[in-house]
Parts: sequence; structure tokens; C-alpha cells
Amino acid sequence: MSRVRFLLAFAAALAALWVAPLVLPIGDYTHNIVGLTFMFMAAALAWNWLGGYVGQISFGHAAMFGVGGFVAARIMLSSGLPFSVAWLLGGLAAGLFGLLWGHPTLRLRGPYFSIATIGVGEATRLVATYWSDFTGGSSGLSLPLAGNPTKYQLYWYGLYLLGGAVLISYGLARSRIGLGLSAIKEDVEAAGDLGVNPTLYQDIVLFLSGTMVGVCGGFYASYQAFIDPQDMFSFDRSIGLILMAVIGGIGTVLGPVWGAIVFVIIQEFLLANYSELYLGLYGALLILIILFEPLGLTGLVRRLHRLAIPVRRAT
Amino acid sequence: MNRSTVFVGVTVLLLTGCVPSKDTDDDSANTAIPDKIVIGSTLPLTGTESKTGGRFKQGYELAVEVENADGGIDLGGKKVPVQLNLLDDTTDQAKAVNLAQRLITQDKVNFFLGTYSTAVVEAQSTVAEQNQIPYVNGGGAATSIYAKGFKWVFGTLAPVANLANTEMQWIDQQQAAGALPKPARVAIVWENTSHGKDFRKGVQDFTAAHSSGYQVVTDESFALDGKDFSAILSKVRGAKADLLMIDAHLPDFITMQRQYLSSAMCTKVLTYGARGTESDARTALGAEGVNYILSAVWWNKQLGNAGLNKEFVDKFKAKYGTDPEWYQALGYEAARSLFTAIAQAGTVDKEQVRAKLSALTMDSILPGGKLSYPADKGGQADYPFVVQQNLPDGTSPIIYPADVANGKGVAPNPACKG
Amino acid sequence: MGEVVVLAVSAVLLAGFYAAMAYGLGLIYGVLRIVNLAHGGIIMASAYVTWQLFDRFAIDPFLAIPIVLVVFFAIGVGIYLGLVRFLPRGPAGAVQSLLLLFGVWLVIRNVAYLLFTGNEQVIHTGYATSSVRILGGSFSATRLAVFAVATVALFTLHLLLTRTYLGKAIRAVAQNPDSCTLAGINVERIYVFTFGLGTALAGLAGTLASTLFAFNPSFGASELLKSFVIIVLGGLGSIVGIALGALVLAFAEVFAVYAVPPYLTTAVGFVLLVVVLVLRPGGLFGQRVLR
Amino acid sequence: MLEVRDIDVFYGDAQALYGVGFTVAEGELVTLVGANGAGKTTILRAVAGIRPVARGDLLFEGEPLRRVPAHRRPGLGIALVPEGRELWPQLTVRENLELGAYDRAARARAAESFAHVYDLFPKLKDRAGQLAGSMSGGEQQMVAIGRALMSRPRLLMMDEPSLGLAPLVVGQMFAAVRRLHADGLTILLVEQNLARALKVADRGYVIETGTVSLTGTSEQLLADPAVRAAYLGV
Repeated sequence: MSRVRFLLAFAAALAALWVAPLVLPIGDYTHNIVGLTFMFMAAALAWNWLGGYVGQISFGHAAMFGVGGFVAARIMLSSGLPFSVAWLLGGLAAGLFGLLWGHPTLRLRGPYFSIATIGVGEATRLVATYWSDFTGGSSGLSLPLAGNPTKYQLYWYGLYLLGGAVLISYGLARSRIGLGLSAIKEDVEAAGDLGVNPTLYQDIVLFLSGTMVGVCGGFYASYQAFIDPQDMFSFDRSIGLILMAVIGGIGTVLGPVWGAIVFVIIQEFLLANYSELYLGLYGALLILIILFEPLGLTGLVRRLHRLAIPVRRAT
Repeated sequence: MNRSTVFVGVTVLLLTGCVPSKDTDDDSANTAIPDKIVIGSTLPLTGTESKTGGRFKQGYELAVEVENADGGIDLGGKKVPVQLNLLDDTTDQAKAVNLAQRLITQDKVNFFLGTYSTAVVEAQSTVAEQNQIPYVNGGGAATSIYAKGFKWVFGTLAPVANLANTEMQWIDQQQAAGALPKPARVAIVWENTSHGKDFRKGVQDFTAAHSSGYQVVTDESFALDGKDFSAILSKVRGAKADLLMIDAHLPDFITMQRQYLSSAMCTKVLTYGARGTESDARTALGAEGVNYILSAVWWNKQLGNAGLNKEFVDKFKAKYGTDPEWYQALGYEAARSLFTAIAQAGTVDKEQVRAKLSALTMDSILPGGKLSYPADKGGQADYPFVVQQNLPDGTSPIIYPADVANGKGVAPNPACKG
Repeated sequence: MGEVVVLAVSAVLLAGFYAAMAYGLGLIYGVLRIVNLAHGGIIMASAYVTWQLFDRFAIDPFLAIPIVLVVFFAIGVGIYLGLVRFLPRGPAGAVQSLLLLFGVWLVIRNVAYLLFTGNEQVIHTGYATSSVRILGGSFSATRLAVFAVATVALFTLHLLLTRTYLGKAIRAVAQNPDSCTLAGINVERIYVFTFGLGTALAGLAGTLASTLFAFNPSFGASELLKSFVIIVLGGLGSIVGIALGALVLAFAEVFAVYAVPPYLTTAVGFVLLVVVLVLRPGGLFGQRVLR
Repeated sequence: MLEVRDIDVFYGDAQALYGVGFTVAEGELVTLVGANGAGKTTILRAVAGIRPVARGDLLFEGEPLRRVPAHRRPGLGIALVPEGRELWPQLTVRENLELGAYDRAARARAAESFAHVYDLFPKLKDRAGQLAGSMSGGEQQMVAIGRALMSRPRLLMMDEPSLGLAPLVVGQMFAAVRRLHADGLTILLVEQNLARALKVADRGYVIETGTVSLTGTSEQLLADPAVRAAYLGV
């Protein structure tokens, strides 16, 4: 897709989603879920910058989600700054925190990096739960209900988050940085020979990814109005991001968006009907995708597209 | 950067900060008598907490059944049946919040019964407060839930600090009787959860108020699902504690008690908070292994010899064929208090029911015999716990408070040598 | 002084369980270069199998070990032949196997929920709380037995890997699979066997865990995470290294109470994991190949 | 003994061999010579079975080889000493050799084979307990050849045995090759060092860009002006 076509499609989609709740008869519940899903999409996209573009699978993104959420919450609680500034500051703190552990560990490749991120994630969770002056410890933090956007309004803020994440995803993939990243993904040493500085590139991506996920954490804090470390920093939260990206198509520009949709639909649908099966369903889905379509939904669509082309030619 | 990029960028910038808002459509003023009263609720029916979730469900459903048995709640002379709209939140905070949002804003339930486990209740209660709907729960005990000045949230569980406090009161009696040393050396070991935190606060408050009788020598928290407690136990041993006051959930209780026993420790008094009387504990540790453990719970079926308690236990047995535990009792009482407030209000108007809940004082199966949601406690019920002790004959009688006791406690632990 | 000795013995006993817990993960990683994220799920499943054997057929957990080994060897072979075999080798396969086996874990967990609900289960053997006196301290007989089993497993594994053709072939495959084919070793068969053996060892860990702890279908997560710490400390693949890594972790956790609040002792392991990965990627004791 | 008929081999989409055919008779020492990347290594890997053949036939002692999996071929009597040795660096020399005799029949005769290898390379006997990875290049090459011999091969294929070795050691290596040949072992040798290779070989094939471009006895090839110009720089 050319850049102009992409941007036009992007603007159209954004505009359509912007007015949708105002003209369509969407229930409050669906409205809120969609808003929250926008946030998950943005976070999954951000995970994908590191996990997909660079091929560094992080099992520790909950650490940045949590840091972003708690810094944002602390700022909202202690100062009169508007929530959007608090989100941004939380995001920046999360990005810096990401750099703090990421700079040394990004030298590790493949499973070594993944294992290191598990360590980072768990250590952060434990310290955060202990550090009650900052996180409220095991009792968590409650945000004031006044001054925070309502869940109704958060739909649009979620949409902006998503828009930003999509633009960055597209920009990263189509830019020179993107080329460098795929070179690093292929072969770090060769990338170094090509004049790509793997350390710098990976640091930049992790910072961006961490900042975006941190902002998402701030959004989540506003959405829930109550956050506690065990939930914010949980291993399952990191896993959720991975699942969304993998279901949608790891390394593709928009895959995580579709992945997040499927993730939420499964959760909402199964919640009402077969809640005792949802773990297994994710598991089975993961297994099927890895075995049969490593590019997830995106790969499936591409495959169908390839099948469809000859048909079109014949007619 | 070409022109279209600039165009899109500017559009996005213009849109940002521009967010529609909506007046919350206020239908709480609707005072017409409905055909039925719909109560929304979520509970963890699958996942790790499914066992407890299932017990609360039994309590809620029994209360609804009892209420509907004679036609429902009396709203100004008209009996209106109650319908429970219960969903599974799998102990996930976001799910509990979203489902509550759905039940309240989309399914338009009239009132809400809360879920189980403190953190989830804490997250979910904000939805109730935002949407101004009465929220009664029997599954969230942390004082932090009720310390936020919420007007719409009511808790049937007395704070865990009361648990520690009631146990300490019994211990104080024993000390006064000369059975325990004075001052007694106290070790507090608590899981780092809000449950453990409140437990610790209960012990600390008591020892601070009776500083001549108690000296805290160890105060440590631990992470859930520990594999080895030898270091903590060694600290306790080193501090020569007389009273070992632990708060732990079941897996840690079992691991820790096994290590406590096999390391030949023996403190004059030992408690694991609410743990110790359950059948799982006896299975895991043997009858010997749980002897003389002190425990306290919100309710116990041994209270059920007469009056409301007997009625509850009999109806429960008739419906489910087993004995109720505190979970079911608390679920039952939470639901019953809500029904009582609705009946008193005589309407489904949310504000009026909230006011009645706030002012409620009703006869209850809970220790103390009365249930209310005092405003100065942020809407959290406040009553003593029932203290039990496992005895070598396999029973666990209530030993405190005196008015409900059906057995006599033993201190110091006679199994300790020397 | 006495207290330190008692703590040290406790740490050694804990290290026994930790080592047993990590053997399977380390072996599979060392030979196949696959991080078996289903490891925790296998440990949990084995705890349930042991519990069922105890509950229905009154088989003592320690006597159930041979049955568990056979059952989980078969399960491991099944997982390899049914799923893992189809993954590409090399870095791409490493990442995919991570996700695939995580999927397997989710499925196992779900099956356990369906079969046994989320309730905590415990095995109460007659000796669960009996104790033995060593060096002036009193220690759990079960923990001693677990330590003994872990030690026996260590020596058996070590002998298998250094004294038998099969074991040497396994180590050779870990170091250079291509030249194994040239030597007439059926590499695929070694992979199947190793995956089976690694799974059987995870099963062993589950049986041992069931004698010490209460468990539910979510059990195994912290075992998996700690196993990572151990194999990284031990150098990712060497069996003796794993035992040493377990010792380091156990001592760090037990003695960390002198430096940090007990609550944070678990975090010490994870910090150690990251630090060792960054500073000494070969582990504290050696290299990344199975020796 | 070995007959290669018109084989094609691919690496992904790239074709490496185009209809290569040659034979090795019992007791012969045949060498494949040619420039880097001409496909010599690929031919050996195809015969050893670790590189699939897309078209054509491989016959060993008259039996078709194509369907025999790679790990079965040492049992038939085919052994390859791979380029770059490919030892197991963290195993001892003895263990490396032992695993050479992994096949059941070879295992039964392991003691005899050990004696044979130690006789050929006495140094290995002294270093038996040392880790293979800690040895010098020449010693490692000895281990690699020894490992191949442990499988009691009837056809020994060697890929660049002199690569990266000091001149003195290269001499020892060729002496060993000559001795093995003299004992009656059939050898297929790939070498860049064409002069030395042709000196020990009976016959040779010149491989150029994936095909056999020239064949003949060693003397013929050494005398061929084109060969002399292209490979000997004369």
C-alpha cells in the first residue's frame, strides 16, 4: 500500500470510529469495551515493535504497563495536572524504566532475552507490591472519580492512543529504521556490518514501546479508577499482549490490531457462555497458529487473498 | 514529509482533546413499582477462586429463594419477586469491572451484590459508585475499600483487623488469668496482601493499646505461594516469641505449618488468622498437626442453635445437603440486608434504598446478632469474630466471645515441652 | 551460629527440590534449544497424577515415582511427535516453540480445571510432618526424602549422560547435531527421547512438589520461573551446573533475609537471573552446551 | 562401489549441482577437485545423505541410496569426515571416537577399531581424556578421521582434511590418507590442494560450477594444460 493510500485509509477509519458512537445505537457496555480494546490494540502494537519488528520476544511488558499506570496515578493523586499529562509522564517513566533494564539485556538474543524479561517482569512485580509508599502495596491505589474522564469519554482517548500507535507502527515499518530493525532481526552481527547500530536501534524501539505501553497503563488506571500491583504487573498481562500480537500476526504492521479484536471477542463471548474453557481455547488457538499460520490472522488473510486473485483473473 | 502526512497530522491534532461527553441518563428517580427486582452480581465461578465463588453463589441464591418463597419483597403492599443476574468474573479485575458496567448500564439491574476477593471488590466498587447504585458485598474485607468516602458501597465482612483483635482479646484473658507470660513476646508474620495487612494492623493496634502486656519482637511479611519458610521461622525462633500470629492463605498455611512442625517449633499460642479448622488442613497436616491452632472466622455453624441462625442452617441443609460455612453465611446476609433495605424503602429507587442501607440495623446471624453498615466505618460492618481452637478430640469449639462460646480454650499449648 | 547451620541445611534441602524442578527444563533446553514453557504445566499435571494415585490406589508418592516417570515420558514423546517436531530449527523455531509450548500449558491448565476444579489439593502422607534431627536442628523428613530423590536423580542422570552410548549421543546432539547424523546417530530419535526424558523429569518434580505443597491448576508458574533462574545460573544445559545453580538460588533466597525483607527474597532470584544473563551469559559455572 | 548418476541438488531455490555423475571403484582413491563453491562439498553431503537429492540416483555397492536416511548410511559403510571437522568440542577425544562407532555392528567391534585408530594416530591415545575442543587443528583433524574410521567404513569420504593446517601437519595428514588407501580402504577425497591430492589419488574429477567438467587418472589431469593453468598456476 502506498503511503498516501495508507494515510487516507487511516484518516477515514479514524473519522468513522470517531463518529460511530454518536450515530450508531451502541450500548454503553459495548462502547466501553471498544474503548478499552483500543487501548489493548495500542499496547499490543507497541509490544510488536520489539517482539515483531526486532524479534525480541518480551515476557515483561507488564513492568512498563504497571510503571506507567502507577506513575500516572501518583501524578493524578498528588498534583493538579490534567490526566493526559499524567498519562504522558507515566509513559515516559515507563519508557525510561524500559531502557534501564533493556539497554543491558537487549544484547541477549532469542530465548535468552525472553528469559531475562521474565526475570525483569517478576522482580518488578514483587518490588512494586512491596513498595507500598509508591504503589499502595497490596492494597493498591484508588483514583479520585472526579477529574478523571468517564468511561464514555475514554472511548475517544483510547482511539487517539490507537491512532498514534498505528502511525508509529507504520512509520517504523516503512522507514529506514524499519529496514535496520529487520536487519537486526535477521542477523545482529551482519546488521552491525551494514552500518546499523543494533544497540541504538533496539534502545530506541524499546523506549518507544515502553512509553506507549506505559501510556496505556495510565489509560487503564483512569479506566479502572483502582489499580493494584498484583494486577498491573501480572505475568498474565504480558502474556495477553503476546497473545494478541501472535493471533493477529507477529511482525506485521496491523496484525496486533486484529489480534486484540479476536482476543476481546473471545473473552467477551466465552465469558458469557463457556468461561471454563477460555484458557484452553487461547492455548489451542496459539498452538494452531504456530503450527499452521505463523503470521496469524494476517497470514490467513494474505493466503485467502492469494487464493482469490486467480479467481478474479478468471472472471 | 509530504502534504498528506501534514494533513493527517493536523487533523489528528485538531481531533485530540476534542471528546464528546454525555449526561448520565438519570433513571434512578423512577419510583414505579416494577414486576420484578433485578439484582446484578458477579462472582469467580471458574478459575482459582471458583470454590469460594461457588459458596457465595449458594448464599446469594438461598437468600433469593427464601425471599421469593413468600412472593418476594414487599414494596408498599405489593410483593415483587427478586431475580439474580449472576455472571462469572474469573477473579479478573478488568472483567469484574466490565461485567458490572454491563449489568448496571446495559442490563439496568436495580441493585448490585458484590463479588469475592478484596482487590476485585475494590476495583468493582468504583463502578457502583460512579453509576450510583447500591452495592452490597460479602466478599471484600479490606478497610481500604471503605476508606474512600464512597456512598454507595456496603460491606458485610467485618475488617480483618477485628479478627486479630478478637483473638488478642482472648489471649489477653488468658494472660490476665496467668496462663501466658506478661509481657508476652509477639511475632507477627503476614502475607503481603490487604488481608495480611489488616491482620497486622489489628495485632499492632491491640499491642499498642496494651503495651505493658505485649512486646512485638518480629514483624515480617512474605510473598504468596512460598516454597520455604525456614528463614522466617528461624527469625521467629531467634526472637523467642510466645505468641506466633500468622496470617496466611491455605497453601502457605500448609507449607508453613509443615515446616513449623518438622522444625520442632512450639509457641505458646499459634494462629494462622482464619486458617486451621478447615477439613483441608486436617487432611494435609493430620489431626495432630493442627492441634491447638487458634483461628477466627466471621461466622461458624456452631452459632446456629437457635433463632435466625438455626433457620439459616436448616434451610441451607435442606437446599444443598451440606453444612454452610462462613462464605455462604456472609453471602446470605449480604443479600438479606439488601432485601431488607429495599423492603424498608418500599421502592426500587436507588437513592432511597441507599439511605435505608446506610441507616440499617437488622437482626443477623452474624456474631453480635446485629448487622449495620456504620457510616463512620465507611459502610463496612463492624462486629467481633468467632474464635475457635482445634482440640485433640477433633472438635473446634468456639471459645470466644463468651456469649457464643461452646467450649473452653487452652493456653499455653500443652504439647510444648518445657 | 547454630541458627546459621540450621538455615544452611534448610537451604541445601530446598536446593534439592529446586534442582529436581529444573533438570527437565535444562535438559530439553540444552539438547533441543527449546524453552519448554509447558514445564510448569507438566509439574502441575504430575502433582495431580500423584494425588490421584495416592487417593484412589493408596500408592505412596515416593513409590509412585516410577509410574509417573513412565507416564510423563510418554506424554513428552506425544507432545514432541504431535507438535514440537513440526517447528523449524534455529532462532525462528526457538521463538515459535516458546509460544507453542505456552499454548500447551494453557491447555493442560484448562484440562486440570475441568477435571479437578480450582480447589487446592494436598497429599497427606503419614510422615508429612515428622522430622529428623541433623546438626542440632530438626528438619522435615519429607524434605530430606525429596532431597535424596533429587540427589539420586542427579547421579543417575550424570551416569546416563557420561557412561552410556545413549547419554553420550545426547550430549553430542546438544553440541553438534549435524555431525551426529554423520556418525550414524538418529538425531530425531535423540530429540524424541530427550523431550520425553525432560518431561519425565518435570513429572518427577511434580511428584516431589505434591509431597511438600498444596497445589491447584495454576500451580507450576513459580516453579517454571525459578527453574529459569536455576538453569541460567547453572549455565543452561549442564546437569551438574543445574544442581549448583539450585544451590545458589536456595542459599540466596534463604539467606537473603539478613539483607532484604523476607517478602523480597523471591525477587532476589529474579534479579540474580537478569544480572547473570547480562554479565555472565555462560552461567556461573560454565558454558551453554550440555556436558 | 559408489555410483553417482546425474544428480541435481538445490539449496532452497538455488541449484548447486547440475547432473553430476561419477564412480568410485572398490579400493580406489578418487579425488574431486575444483574451485571454492564449485559444489564438491555438496556432492559429499549428498552421498552422506545430509543434503537431499532432487533428481538422479545414488548407488552404493549396487543398492540405491536415495531412500536410505542419512543416519543409516554409516551402517552401510559410508563415512564422511566433514569440512571443518565438526567435532563435539565438550566431549573427550575418547568419547568422540566412541560415538563414531554408534552403529550396532560397529559398536561390537569398537575395541578393535580403537586399536586401529590409535595405531594410525598414536597421539590420540595420549590425549584420550582431553576435551576435543581444546586440541590443536591438526589433532582435531585426526579425531575427525578417527571418528569416521570407528564406524568401520568401506567408503571413506574426506572433505578438505588439510584446510587450515600447518604445512608439516598437512604432510602427516596425507601420509595417513596414503596409508589408509594402502590398507585397501576406498576413499573419496575433496581437496583444494590439487597438486597434493592428485599425487595420492588414482583418479580425479574436476568440478566446475556444479558439473563435472573433466575426468581422468591423476597423471592425465596433472598433465592437462587447462588444469595446470586453472589450478596449479603454471
